[in-house]
Amino acid sequence: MGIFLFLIALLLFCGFASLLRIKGNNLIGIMGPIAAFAGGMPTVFTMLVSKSYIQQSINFPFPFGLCNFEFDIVSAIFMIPLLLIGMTAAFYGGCICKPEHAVPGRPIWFFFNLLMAGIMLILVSANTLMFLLGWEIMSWSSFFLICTYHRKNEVRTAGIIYFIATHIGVLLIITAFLLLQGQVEDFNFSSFLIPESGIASVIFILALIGFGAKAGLVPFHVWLPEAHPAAPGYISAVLSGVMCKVGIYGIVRILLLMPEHQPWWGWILLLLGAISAVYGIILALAQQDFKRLLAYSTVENLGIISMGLGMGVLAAEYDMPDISRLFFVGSALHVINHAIFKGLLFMAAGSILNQTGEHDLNRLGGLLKRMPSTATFMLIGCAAICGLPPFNGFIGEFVIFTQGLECLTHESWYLPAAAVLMLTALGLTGGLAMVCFSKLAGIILLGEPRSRAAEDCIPVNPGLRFPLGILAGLCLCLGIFLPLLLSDFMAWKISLIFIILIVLCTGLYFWRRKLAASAHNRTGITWDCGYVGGSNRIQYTGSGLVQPLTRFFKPLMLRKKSVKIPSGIFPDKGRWSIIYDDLILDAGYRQLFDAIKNICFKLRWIQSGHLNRYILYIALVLILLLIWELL
Amino acid sequence: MNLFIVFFNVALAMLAAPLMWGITYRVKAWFAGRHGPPLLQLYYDIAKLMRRGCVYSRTTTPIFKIAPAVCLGSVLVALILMPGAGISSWFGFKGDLILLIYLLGIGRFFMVLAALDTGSPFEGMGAAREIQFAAFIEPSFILVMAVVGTSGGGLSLSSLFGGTGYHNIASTILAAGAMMMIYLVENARIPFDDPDTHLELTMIHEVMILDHSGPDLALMHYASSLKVWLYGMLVVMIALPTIGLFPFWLYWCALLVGISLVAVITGIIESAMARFALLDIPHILLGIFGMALLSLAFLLYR
Amino acid sequence: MITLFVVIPALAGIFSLWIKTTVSREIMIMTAVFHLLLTVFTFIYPFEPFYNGWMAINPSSQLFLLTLSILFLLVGFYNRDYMALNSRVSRYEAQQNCCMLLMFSAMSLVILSRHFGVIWVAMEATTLFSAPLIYFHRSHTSLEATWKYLMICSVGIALALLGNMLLSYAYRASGSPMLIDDLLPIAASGDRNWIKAAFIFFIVGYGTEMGLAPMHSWLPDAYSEAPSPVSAIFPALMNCAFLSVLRTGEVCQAAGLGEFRDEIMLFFGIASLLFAAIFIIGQKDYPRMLAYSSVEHVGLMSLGAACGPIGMIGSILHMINHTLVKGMLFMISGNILAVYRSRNVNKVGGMLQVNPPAGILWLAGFMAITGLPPFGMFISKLLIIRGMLNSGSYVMAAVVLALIAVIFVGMLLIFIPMAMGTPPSGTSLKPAKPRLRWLLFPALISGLISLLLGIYIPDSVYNLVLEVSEIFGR
Amino acid sequence: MINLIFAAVILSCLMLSASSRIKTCIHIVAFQGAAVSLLPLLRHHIDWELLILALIAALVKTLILPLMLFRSMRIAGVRREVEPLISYPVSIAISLCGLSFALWLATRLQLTETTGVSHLMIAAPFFMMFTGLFLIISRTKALTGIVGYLVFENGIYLFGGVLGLEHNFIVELGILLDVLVMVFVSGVAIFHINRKFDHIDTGRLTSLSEDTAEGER
Repeated sequence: MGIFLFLIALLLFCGFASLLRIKGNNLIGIMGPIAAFAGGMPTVFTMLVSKSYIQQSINFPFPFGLCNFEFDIVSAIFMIPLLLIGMTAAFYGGCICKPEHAVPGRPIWFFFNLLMAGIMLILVSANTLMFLLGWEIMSWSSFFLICTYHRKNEVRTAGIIYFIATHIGVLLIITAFLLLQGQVEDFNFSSFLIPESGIASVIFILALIGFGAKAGLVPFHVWLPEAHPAAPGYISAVLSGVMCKVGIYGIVRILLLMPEHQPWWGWILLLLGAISAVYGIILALAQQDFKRLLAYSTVENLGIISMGLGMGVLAAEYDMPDISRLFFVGSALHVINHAIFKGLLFMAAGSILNQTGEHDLNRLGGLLKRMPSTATFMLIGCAAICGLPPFNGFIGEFVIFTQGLECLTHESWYLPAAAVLMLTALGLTGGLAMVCFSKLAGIILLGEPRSRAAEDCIPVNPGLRFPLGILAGLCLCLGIFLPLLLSDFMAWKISLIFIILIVLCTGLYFWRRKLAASAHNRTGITWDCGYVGGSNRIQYTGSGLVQPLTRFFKPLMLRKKSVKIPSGIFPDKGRWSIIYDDLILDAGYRQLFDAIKNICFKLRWIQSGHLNRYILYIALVLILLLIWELL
Repeated sequence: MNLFIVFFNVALAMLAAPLMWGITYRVKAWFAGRHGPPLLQLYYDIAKLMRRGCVYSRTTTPIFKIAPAVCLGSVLVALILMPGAGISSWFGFKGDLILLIYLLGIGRFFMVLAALDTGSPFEGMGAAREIQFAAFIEPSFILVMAVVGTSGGGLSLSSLFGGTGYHNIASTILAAGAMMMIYLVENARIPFDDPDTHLELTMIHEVMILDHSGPDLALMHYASSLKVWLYGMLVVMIALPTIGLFPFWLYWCALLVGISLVAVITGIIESAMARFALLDIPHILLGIFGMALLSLAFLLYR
Repeated sequence: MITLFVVIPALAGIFSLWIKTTVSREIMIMTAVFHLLLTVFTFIYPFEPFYNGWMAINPSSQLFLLTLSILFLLVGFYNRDYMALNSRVSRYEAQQNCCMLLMFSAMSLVILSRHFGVIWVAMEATTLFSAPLIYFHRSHTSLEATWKYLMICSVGIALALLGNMLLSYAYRASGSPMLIDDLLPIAASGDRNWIKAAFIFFIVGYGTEMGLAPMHSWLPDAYSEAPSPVSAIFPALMNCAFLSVLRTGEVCQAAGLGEFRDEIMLFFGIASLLFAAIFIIGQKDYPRMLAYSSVEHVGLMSLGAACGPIGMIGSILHMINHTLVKGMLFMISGNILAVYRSRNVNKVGGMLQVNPPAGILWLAGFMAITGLPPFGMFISKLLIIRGMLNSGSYVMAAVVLALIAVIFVGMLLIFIPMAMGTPPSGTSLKPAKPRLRWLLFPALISGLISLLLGIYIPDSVYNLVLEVSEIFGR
Repeated sequence: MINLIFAAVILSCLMLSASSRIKTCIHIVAFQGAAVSLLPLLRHHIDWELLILALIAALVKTLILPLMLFRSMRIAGVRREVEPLISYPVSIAISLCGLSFALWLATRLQLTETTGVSHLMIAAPFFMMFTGLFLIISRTKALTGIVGYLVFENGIYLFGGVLGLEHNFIVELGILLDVLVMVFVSGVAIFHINRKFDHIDTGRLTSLSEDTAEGER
């Protein structure tokens, strides 16, 4: 326990030290997360093997008072992404020599360390005030990180949207915790009483919205697709890989704090998860900005996780404890795995953006030849996020799937219905995810470059490949060896089959190479039906690749089409672009806030500048109060 | 014994799979009143291609060369999961039906990547359709697997034989129908795709392997025929659960006959009806999903 | 001895009319220092009450005095550098310093006196002395602001006088005493309706000074027209009014009209939040925005005061934090005005680029004023909300939370573009003088104090707050 | 006798809300000032302190303030009409409503023991205050605003007199209030407004507002 408090202090120290105008302050800032990784991991692993929990309480002066800190298995699970992604992202950020744009260096490391410290505080605190302190620190430091390039308008807008979402969320969270605390004097979780069902449901809903806003569950996800493209790659990696998970952590914590659940909570979690998963992946595959695409796929994956949670709650309610446990295990696995491959993908995207300066994947292509190692790692990430064996994305979804099948055998009506819903949503999501990421990999990395920027981009420096390498290696190793941890079914066979698969494929590959080598091979151009005037522009674009699907799911998206038809005798360039935007943001929240704004503007006449009116208000309120109170 | 099952499954598939192609085309030719290609045509093709050299596009990357190996490998690994003769495979375990679906996914993923790797618009188009249909068919496939898993209990492919006999006719029929449809979709047959129109634009599967040549093409063909075999096995096993009760040798013969029957039916369908309009296909796929859902519902809420 | 609190600033003020203006700036600082020392001294050595208890030291007066003198000290330093910005001394500055000092003494009198009449006189005095301060720039708009301020506040003051009358008549049976300490023991004997009427008149009257909506209407004009140092001490004026309201509320409570008082204060709190929300959204003039945020926070204070002991603690803490933070923000806004020479939000941008320290402080001030930890206002807001929830007014709490969210959005949309981004084209930027840096120091200090209050409150201060909240929220 | 005075006060208030000339208004205010400041002498046994207070009040209310008002009228060259925002009949109607409200209020504030205070005596000052506020609200000119304010705090003074609170400090406060009025009537307001704006029509002092103010000042 003490180690984590020490690490928090260390991170804070590094953050502040990195602000100093001294030589190598950036190095200090980078050392913070790395030291945290080195220091924290052993404890986490000891926790995971000895499924115990440590507790410690420290007496702070007012306003905090006696605060409990607690580090249990849940915290440990969520601590892994924090430490891992934090370390790799810090390394990556430290090695960026040519930033994507002019980056003010020092504040980044200050806020980065603060962000990590805040999240760590959240994970270890068993006290409302400490929890909220960490939460808010996390929120605003991440806001400033998103606003790194605050000179650009869209970045500021993204940051503002994020901050609004997170602050409304935190208000709800505060309310939830205060309701949970009720009349109890001290703020420690341990001393909370069990609320009666009505209040409990209110608390759950408040917490769900509040934490869901952070976790990016639809319809509270609107900040994600704005914020992730705005932030630098490695920052988005931390935001998506770690910070969104903290939202899930909050939901789990609230569920743990309120022992008596109700079935419909599980249903709500499940529904939210299903909607997030499907909606998220549909919008993801419609995107052209590849960081936006990754952001939406974050929504999808968090949807999968919360589906798992919901099924877990339901299964527990229909007294299938083992199955519900396994659901939670599956979600936990997916939490860790998603952090790894999403961090990998975001950092790879950062490198690509760094080298080409292109946001739009339809203008990229052929990067596998130009930056081989980065592209390979990215390919591995794509395969992993599709849940393909033998990578780590598979195992979490597999566990959730199998438990869903288990639930079908339950005799009640509701649980199988929920299971069918979950299986369908998960299946559809899986299929669409494959579309989405074969688009990402195929269009960006393969084929011929579609723009000059992609044409002459050069490999990044090794420092930027190293963290990607670590994560990609983890994708493979965890994919193969994680099943061994699942003692519940004969999962070791999965590992075995994966190994067979790898061996077989490599064997076949070399065999066919021998065959091909024996005969005489030629190289030519791609078969073009004899059409000669071809250019790279006639390749299939990402938008074209997913057009059948976007056309099918059109109602779910906001289609922004801008056409410029060439005209005149000497026509200039024509243009045609279709962008699929978020319906919920534009048709939902924007309208709402505009309505509020209009109402306020309509009421501006109150402050009209006429003294007579002002006095009238005073007289009226006086008379009103006299009548009201003395009647 | 379980290891024997694995051996038999793989061996039979590797030997007999290309035959199904021949059967289908013979049936089609018979309907068309032609003589048609010899039954073993695909064997000849593969053998010839093995000896040929390859033409590689300058655009392509190693992905293009890895893809055929992965396609074949993944189908083979999928095959070792299949049970046989009432006995589960040695590799079988609880939940292997999910793994089966994902294994078939790998092959598709790499095939699509290979198609995009050539940078050819045709193959891009083919890839677009392929993954679209796959995405739509996946939920139905999973639900059919759920029917399989729950009908016999045990949540594994081995429970294909678990249900001794037709304890729930409606569900079985629906599931078999859905599986047949999935078979047609996944193997890109009419009415979902026409593999032998002369223009690449209308095809899905064939156009994706347009640039493959020599051993690569051979592996691709072989992998796809194995895929046909695998799906055929699933159709047969779902349609007649009692096949598991047959004695050992009889079982394999029955399996061979059954899958050939499926191939014949494919041929009949292909000659009887035309290809659907591309834009209607998603709705039909939804229809398949409805079938699967219905069969599951019959199974659960009887 | 107590009288020194009042006499010294008054003398200094009158004195500063005749001496050199630059010196009078120093005088102001010295007075503030002396005042602060005296306040600190009261903790060590309790002063005996003055003139049978018309003025006395008790925890509440100590706390409010402390806040007042700290703020005034900071503003004193700020005032010196701010006035030194423009090279030639304004001819009205001597008068301004004098009025500020007189206001200072009047506010101390409000805080110290235990007699409702004296409190009323002192409040009237603050109104009188602050009028010329608002009129400092001698422009049309400033005159208009002054005129409205005088008119509205004197109506308010008159109502408060009526409140005095009603209150004293309510206790005619026991010889209508006006000393709080005499009133409290016999409070229950009073005539309920008269007390109710009295409290209504009091809260409407003093609420006008305090800036509770809908009596707040003078506030934005005055804030935006007055020079920044003056605007920076207005929060203290509000605290005085708040203290007077709390004292009358104390009598109400002693008379067993606690619910009645809470009801009224809740009403005004919600109203203030509502009005603040309406006018902060899309506000184009940042001093006015700050003024409306003052309305919001005054509303929060009265909400807290209406919501039981916890809420009362929260509202006392909120009072302290708001004083510091709002003072800080006004000092920075003076700095912004000096650089950009515009009060229009759209003409201010990219402070982080143009004047980094100011930009950073502006962002910090934003975090402080919207109650993000680790700033003190987080705790006080938390306690106020907790008080509301514990007192069971869930609907009210929901409304308050919604309004807080709306206000947050409004302020975010104003603050962030000001600090971040690039300076708008076509703005003629003064080159930031080195003096501007010094201008920021008082702001920095007050920000740091409020930060400290968020993470560590010394036990002595906390106990003081507890005592005060027990006095008012019994 | 006393009741007569009260009746006169109430009637004068009605006249105020109806009269169209500033001069008349000021005269009425002066009369009211005399009435309210001399009232205590009629109700209590006279001691010196009370007498002096009353005389000072009378001096301020009946002489100094009206004279200053006339002076500032001269300086500012105000036209003679009061320029109401709402027509006179409506004004009268409203002030009648005010009267009824004042009477109701008087009934609510019950007077337990007999101190010789009747409901009318409570109602009259409230009515005066109401009229004062009404004048401030409904008339555009700064001067009429001040007249209204005078009426208002005459009402307060009267209230103090009625309740017989002379002996604790309240009346002095009332006189202080007069001083406040004096200060800003003579000193700040009229003079400066007149000098700056060449009109003292406060109805036109509306540059500081929200619906126009977009900060472009």
